[in-house]
Amino acid sequence: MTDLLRRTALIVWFPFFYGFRVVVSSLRVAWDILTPGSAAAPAFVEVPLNARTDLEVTAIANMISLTPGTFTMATRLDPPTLWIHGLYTAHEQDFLHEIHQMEDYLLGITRPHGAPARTDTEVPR
Amino acid sequence: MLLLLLLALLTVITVFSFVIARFAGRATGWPLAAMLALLTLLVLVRGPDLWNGGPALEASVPWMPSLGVGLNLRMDGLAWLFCVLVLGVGALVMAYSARYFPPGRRTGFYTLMSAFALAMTGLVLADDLVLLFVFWELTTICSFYLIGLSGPAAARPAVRTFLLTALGGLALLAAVVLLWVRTGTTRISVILDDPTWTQDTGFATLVAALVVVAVFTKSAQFPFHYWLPDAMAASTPVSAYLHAAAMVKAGVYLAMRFSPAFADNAFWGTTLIVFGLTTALIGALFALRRHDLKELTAYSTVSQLGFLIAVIGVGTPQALIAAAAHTLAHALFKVTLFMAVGVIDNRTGTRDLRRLGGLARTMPVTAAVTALAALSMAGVPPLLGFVSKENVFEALLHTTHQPWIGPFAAIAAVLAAALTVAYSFRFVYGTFWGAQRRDPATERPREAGALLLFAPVVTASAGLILGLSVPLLDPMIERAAADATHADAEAHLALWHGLNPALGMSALALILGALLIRVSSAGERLAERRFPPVRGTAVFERIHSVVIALGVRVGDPTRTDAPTRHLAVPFVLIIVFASVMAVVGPGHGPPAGPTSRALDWLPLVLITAAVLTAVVTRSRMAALALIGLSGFATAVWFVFLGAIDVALTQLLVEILTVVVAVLVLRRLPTEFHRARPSRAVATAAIAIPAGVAAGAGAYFLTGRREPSAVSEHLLENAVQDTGGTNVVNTVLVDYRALDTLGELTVLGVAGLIIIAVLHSAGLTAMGGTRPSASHTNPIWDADDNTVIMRTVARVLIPLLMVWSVYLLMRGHNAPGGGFIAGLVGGSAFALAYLSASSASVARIRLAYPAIIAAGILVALVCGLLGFADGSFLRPLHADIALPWGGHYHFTTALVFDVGVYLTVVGVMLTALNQLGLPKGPGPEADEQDVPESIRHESATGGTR
Amino acid sequence: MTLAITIGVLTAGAVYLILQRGMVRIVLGFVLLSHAVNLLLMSAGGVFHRGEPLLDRGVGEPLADPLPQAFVLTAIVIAFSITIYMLTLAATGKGDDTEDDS
Amino acid sequence: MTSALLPLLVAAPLVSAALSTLFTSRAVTRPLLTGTAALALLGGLVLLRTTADGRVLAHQVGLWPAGVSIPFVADTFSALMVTTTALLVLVCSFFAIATGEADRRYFAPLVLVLSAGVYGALLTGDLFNLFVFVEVMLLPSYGLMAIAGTLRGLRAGRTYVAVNLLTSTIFLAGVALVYGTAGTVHLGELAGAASESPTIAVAMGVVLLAMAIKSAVVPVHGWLVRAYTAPSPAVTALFSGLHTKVAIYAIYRLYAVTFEGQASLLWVGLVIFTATMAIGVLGAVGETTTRSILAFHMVSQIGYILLGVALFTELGLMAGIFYLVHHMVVKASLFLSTGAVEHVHGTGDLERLRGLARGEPLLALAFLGAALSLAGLPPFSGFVAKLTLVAAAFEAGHWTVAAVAIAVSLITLMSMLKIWGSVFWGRPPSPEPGVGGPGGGTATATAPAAVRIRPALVLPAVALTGVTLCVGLGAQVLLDLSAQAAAHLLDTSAYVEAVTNR
Amino acid sequence: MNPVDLALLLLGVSMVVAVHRILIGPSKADRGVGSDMVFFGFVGIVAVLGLRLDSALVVDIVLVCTLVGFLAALSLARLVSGGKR
Amino acid sequence: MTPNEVLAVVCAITGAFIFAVGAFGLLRLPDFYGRLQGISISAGLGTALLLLGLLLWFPTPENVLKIGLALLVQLATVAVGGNALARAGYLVGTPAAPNTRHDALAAADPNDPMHED
Ligand code: NA
Ligand code: NA
Repeated sequence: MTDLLRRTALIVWFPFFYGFRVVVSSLRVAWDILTPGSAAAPAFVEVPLNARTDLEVTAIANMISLTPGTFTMATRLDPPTLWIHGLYTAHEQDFLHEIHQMEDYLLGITRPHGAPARTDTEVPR
Repeated sequence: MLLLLLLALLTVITVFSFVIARFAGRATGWPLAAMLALLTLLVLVRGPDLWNGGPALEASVPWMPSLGVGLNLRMDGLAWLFCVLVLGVGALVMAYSARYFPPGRRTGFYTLMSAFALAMTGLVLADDLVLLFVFWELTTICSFYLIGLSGPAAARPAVRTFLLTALGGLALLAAVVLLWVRTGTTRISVILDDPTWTQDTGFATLVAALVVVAVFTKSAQFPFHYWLPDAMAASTPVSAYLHAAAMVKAGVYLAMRFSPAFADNAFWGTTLIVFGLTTALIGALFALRRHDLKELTAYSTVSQLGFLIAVIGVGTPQALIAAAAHTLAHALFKVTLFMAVGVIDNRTGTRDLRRLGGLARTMPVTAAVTALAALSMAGVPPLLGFVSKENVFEALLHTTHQPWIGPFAAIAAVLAAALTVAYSFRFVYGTFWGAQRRDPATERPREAGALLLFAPVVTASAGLILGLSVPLLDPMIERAAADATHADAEAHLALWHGLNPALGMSALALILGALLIRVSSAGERLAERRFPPVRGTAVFERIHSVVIALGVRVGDPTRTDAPTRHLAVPFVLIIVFASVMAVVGPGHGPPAGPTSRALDWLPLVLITAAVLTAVVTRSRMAALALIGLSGFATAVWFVFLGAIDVALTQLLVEILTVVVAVLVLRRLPTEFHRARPSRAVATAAIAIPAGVAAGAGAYFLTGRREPSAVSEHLLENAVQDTGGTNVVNTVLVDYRALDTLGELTVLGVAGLIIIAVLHSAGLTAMGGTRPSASHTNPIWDADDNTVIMRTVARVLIPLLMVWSVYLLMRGHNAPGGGFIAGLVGGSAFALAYLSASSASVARIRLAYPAIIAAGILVALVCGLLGFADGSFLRPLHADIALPWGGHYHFTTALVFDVGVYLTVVGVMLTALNQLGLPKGPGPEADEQDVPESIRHESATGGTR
Repeated sequence: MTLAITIGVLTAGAVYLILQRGMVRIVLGFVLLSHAVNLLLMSAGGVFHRGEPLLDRGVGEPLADPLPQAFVLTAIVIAFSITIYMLTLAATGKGDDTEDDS
Repeated sequence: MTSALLPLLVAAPLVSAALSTLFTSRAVTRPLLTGTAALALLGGLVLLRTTADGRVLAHQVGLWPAGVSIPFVADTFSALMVTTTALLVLVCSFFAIATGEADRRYFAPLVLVLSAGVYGALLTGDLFNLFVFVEVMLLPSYGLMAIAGTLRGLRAGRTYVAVNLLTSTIFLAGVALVYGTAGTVHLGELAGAASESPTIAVAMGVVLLAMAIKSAVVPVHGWLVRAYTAPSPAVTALFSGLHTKVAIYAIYRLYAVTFEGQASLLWVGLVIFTATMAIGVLGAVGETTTRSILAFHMVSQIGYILLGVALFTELGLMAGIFYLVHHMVVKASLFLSTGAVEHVHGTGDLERLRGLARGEPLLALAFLGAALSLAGLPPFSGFVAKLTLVAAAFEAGHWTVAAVAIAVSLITLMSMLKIWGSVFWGRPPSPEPGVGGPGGGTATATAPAAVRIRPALVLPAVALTGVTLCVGLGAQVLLDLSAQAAAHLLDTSAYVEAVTNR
Repeated sequence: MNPVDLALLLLGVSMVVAVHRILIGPSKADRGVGSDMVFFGFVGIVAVLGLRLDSALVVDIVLVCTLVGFLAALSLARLVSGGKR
Repeated sequence: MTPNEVLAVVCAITGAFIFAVGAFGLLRLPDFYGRLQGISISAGLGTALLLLGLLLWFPTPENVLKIGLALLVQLATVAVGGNALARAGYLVGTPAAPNTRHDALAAADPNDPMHED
């Protein structure tokens, strides 16, 4: 019952969360575009996933792509891993955290018992 | 009746000879000779009636009655004379041939000789200009074949002869048509009495000129004389018949036939006399200088024909009498000589005077026969040739056309006659009495058999007998000349006319000839000299090759497979057309309403941007994308113009074009070919005016009238006519379903030909950009990396399918319909193809050609059902009661649309599957990269 | 007027591309040319009546002539058929070059 | 026959085409191909019989009101064309079966669709529908063009597609302008429109220009020569008989109906078509393969055929139509006889062929008959065609044109003899020494003669040459039909009335 | 001037900018980006035209556009990769 | 104009502006991978607003369905199509901007010298 409530809440909350994320990212990129100079520190970053099914991987990959500032470049299913091109990766831990946060939200919706605990937050360079 | 019978029998004989010659071999000549002799007899017995002033025989069978052209035959005295010659000589030549050839099949020879006899008889009997022309050309064709029968070496002479005589034939055709158009009839007998001849001298002269060309080419007159010796490549019987007695006489006949028309025409008379005598002279001169007996005889023929033409040119009844008599005489002695040459050749294996001599001892009969004929030719009494030649002299002396012609004619005639004497002597003496210079190989020839000698003996003796009894010929010659002049003629042929200028000329010719013989050794040496510097055949070949060179030049500009050159010309034509219209074209009314809105500039700007950039970019991909943009902008235009269905279709087509283009572009280099700046300028110089022309056409020729009647009918009646509210769709599936059926077929065929061409030619190997990331890079792996696409496609594909069915169903009433729906459905397959992780997975294992065919078949069957209501593609309607109440309006137009749908889907599948293959040709030929036909292409390449 | 200019621009670009070397540019040129002709067909129905010829939508602005629209639909599909075939031809043989190297 | 059945001439081949796509076994496709063509021939003959007395059959397809519906019309002219087309399709199909080409993938359906397109184009009375049927005819042709699979075929195929697509596009633009100016594309309603309204005349001018390019008149003739030297002989024969002829038919029909034969414009045609006769034949003389010679001849002969409409007299139109039918038959015969040689000996190069007449007398006869017919010699149909045409030109006072027509026929003969002299006559490749003797000749077997051409390959050409001979000997039949056809062009009221009434 | 025209103007300018990117590249991939942008701009224009022309029919066009736009995007990507899946 | 319609127009103009910003990014952003982000802005947020504007103008249930679907597909196109394009660009060696910090893809692939920093 709590799971159901939690998922319902997440489903309702998620668009706002994601929309906010998109708007903020858009503004950041737009600022870069519209003003001289750039704060960008681009990189291709490897992101291990907790997602397991094709649907989960696809959803997270697409959400990343739709967020201005990040783009999914490559996918591996075993183990599930994404390679992402990020514009603002100067603080890589924060960068990863934002993505994992989004993943957790998603898995919270797709899985009956919520997102699994993240064991390995360190990402190999 | 006799006339038709003659032609019918000759046709039968021709067919008969074709059949019989396969079994009888050379002996076919005997029955043919007999049959021709019988026909000669049939004609001969009609003679006395004609001589006694009986009417000409006539017969007529319609052929092209609407043109007034028929098998109109007429035998007057002139035709009778020639008819007897043609058939009689034909019979003798056939008899000769039966022994002349070595044993073996002669099917072609006998058939063609019979056909020739038919053609020649038809020619002289024709009383219809067109018919005359037909037979005239038939003799040419027969001659061509008969010469060619003599093997490869004769091929070129045959062609030369054919072309030259065909030239004359065309002149005759022009004359025929001119006369026909002018007089409104093709009846020769009527035309010759037409007042035009005297009333319109210009016209008469034009026709005369054309007839002259015909006559001169056929009768080997200068400057066309050279074909006759050239044609001696033919076998001897052919030479004897065609090139001595019959075909060359066709020209003489024609000239005689047209004499009444040109009696008062100065051009006609002068030309005939001048050129005839020139021919007589140079023919005789050349004859004197030949070593080959056959060539000598041929030139002698040329020369004698010159006499004939000249005397016809005089045009008086007396002249025509001479012509008729000399025609007969010449036929007899010339046939004899040719046959004698054949016999000599047959016995000794050579015709070269330098290798012959003293044959009189071993071949007395041949010698006697030849001597008789040669004496007749030389004009020695008491032979027929003497009488006829004297008449020719007499007539020439009385030329009336120009004052200077008489003396000229007299001198030329005497000189030519003297030369004739000389070469006649040279022929006979050199062969039969001169020093024996035979090769051992040809030593001791034996006299030919009686059967071979039969024909020449007959003709030679005829020359003697008729010479001795020449007055007997009077009525016959009289009638012939009368019919040739349409005036009374009185003939008094005799060996002795008393002392008159003609006799003097004869004597002078004989004396001069004798003198020439005395210096014959000089003649021999003369023969070695290269004279004249130009040979007729060389001139012909030169003209021939000039024409061919001109042809090569003319063909050069088009001799390229590069489309550009073939495409530029139409564009230039359009520009020219538009420019002319801009200058001389009509004015235009005012526009029927506002022609632009502010928003219109949006698609216009987009299109301009797209076009400008597409033109300048060298990147194929950029060009493709930009063309796509122009398509989208065009779709915006369609939206602006209230054409939603069109816009939808345009969009779908644009996208699918891109999809297919991508399949192709990845096989090609990344960039377009580099072009020189000059080319860009030249192209722009065509492109910009073309654009201006198109824009101007669009502006001035459209939008200036009120809505059309058909448009108003459609908008008013569509619902009640068809039950549909989307008028565009009702036009497609109801009113103009035939267009749609055609369009559907076009699309389906496109699918089929894509398969067909790839099956036979294969695809270009993959080119374009190759991936540079290596296989170990995680981005390489196709299975893992396509998971996103595949997952999304799994959702999208069903959506597309549902949407496409929805569009199909609603099409009659709202934007949609079979095509749009089919394209959406096709997109679903395209998506499946694109999102698959490998080409082999992507392959759609549906029988797509069958889907195409089924689609077309559905539409067709739907159309055929319409016959139930009276017409193909007539939609049938039914209101189906629904179980929950109400009615569903069903129309077969919907079924038609299903056919459309299937076809579209089938074609999309085809394109994806065929072009989407990783490499190589069609599925059946997967194992080989390049099909065999390509590899061996150079072997069958053909043109440059 | 605007439509006529559009047609002119499309035609000029089309002709330019068609006269270039290489099958693909020829095909692209023809795509442009077919746009031009399709617009010409629409123009032939008159550019002053622009309402969609759908009869269940009440009377708004005067309806456009449906006949040219049907013509254009047919023409688009025919052009599409030929286009994909020509593209196939461009990918057969030895590539899409249409001229010998000079 | 009832006019409602007219669309069957289109529907039946299409049904057969669909069936032969579904069932690709040769046991199905061959009978479908020949059977349909034979049926169409029968239909054409019936149509000829029905229309010979001047009747015009017309049917509004779908039974919509005239002007809204697409009309199918048949008068003598269309019936004549339908019949000849069907005959050619039948004969060429037999030839293709003999060469094995008919068993190529989709050959049968493509030919069937091609014929359906031609029938449709000949019968329709609607300009836009004409465009559609021309495309129905062209699409399969594009495929047949490239189906041989040689590189040369592909290259020529590209040119062929490009030029035809361009022409079709111009044609469509013309149709658009006609609708833009006249508000209709219905031939009956367009009757006389171009002669009355100068703007409609300009629009129709674009249509005619497109048709002129399609019929390959000078200076837009080059594509045809290139295209017709690339595909297989059967296909070339088929194309030669059908393609340009549809365009020619359209020119005749459209000029007659919409311009009502307006005399002031005819000089343009006279100039162009006379040039076409001359340039075409000169090009032919300069070529060195059988096919390229024949292809250039087509250009020349197209000039002849179109002279009829440029004269626009009773006699001229009749002669032109007679010439058209004659030419379709003869040209196909020539392409088939030389095609048989090409198929068996692998080349049409004059340099590489020699002396075939001895081994192939029947084929040689078939070729020579057709060649003489082409050059306008009696007793073949070409003679009557040339005679009447030249007479028409003289009658109309165009002496230069007539003179050129006559002169061109000599050069025609010259180039036909060029083929004859080097392919059928001439010394065999391995010449034997000195053949002497009276009436001698070579009797020994030569290398090319050693390869015999099967009767099945020879008979199609023989049949068509037989037709040209029969048409020449019994010319009155075709003359009457041509005259009837010409009469309806000279006075289009019967046609217009039929096509306008339901 | 209709305020919606401002939106159309912005979108039009965006497309011209994208065309510029297509033209200058420099890589195929850049041209691909430009092409995608052009297409999305077109979808946007159609949507805005719905407001401007007050025609609900454009909704159908928009839907079809987006559905097949997916295809276009994938196709162009395939072209960039030279056919590699 | 109804409030709905005013809102629709506002949405349209805002969307178009955002779209233009993203498009401008195509000019300003330094490399191919950066420019892809411009697409995200334009075609994601920008187009979403434009479609919302359209929906507000014609707010019928049918249109909610259609435009909702269209938006969904549009976003999928941006994401999936973008991903495909990004990958394709990388596969053929499209260079990254010089300030790119590192390339985890190349690092995962010891043999690939192409995408080293
Ligand atoms: Na992004
Ligand atoms: Na040869």
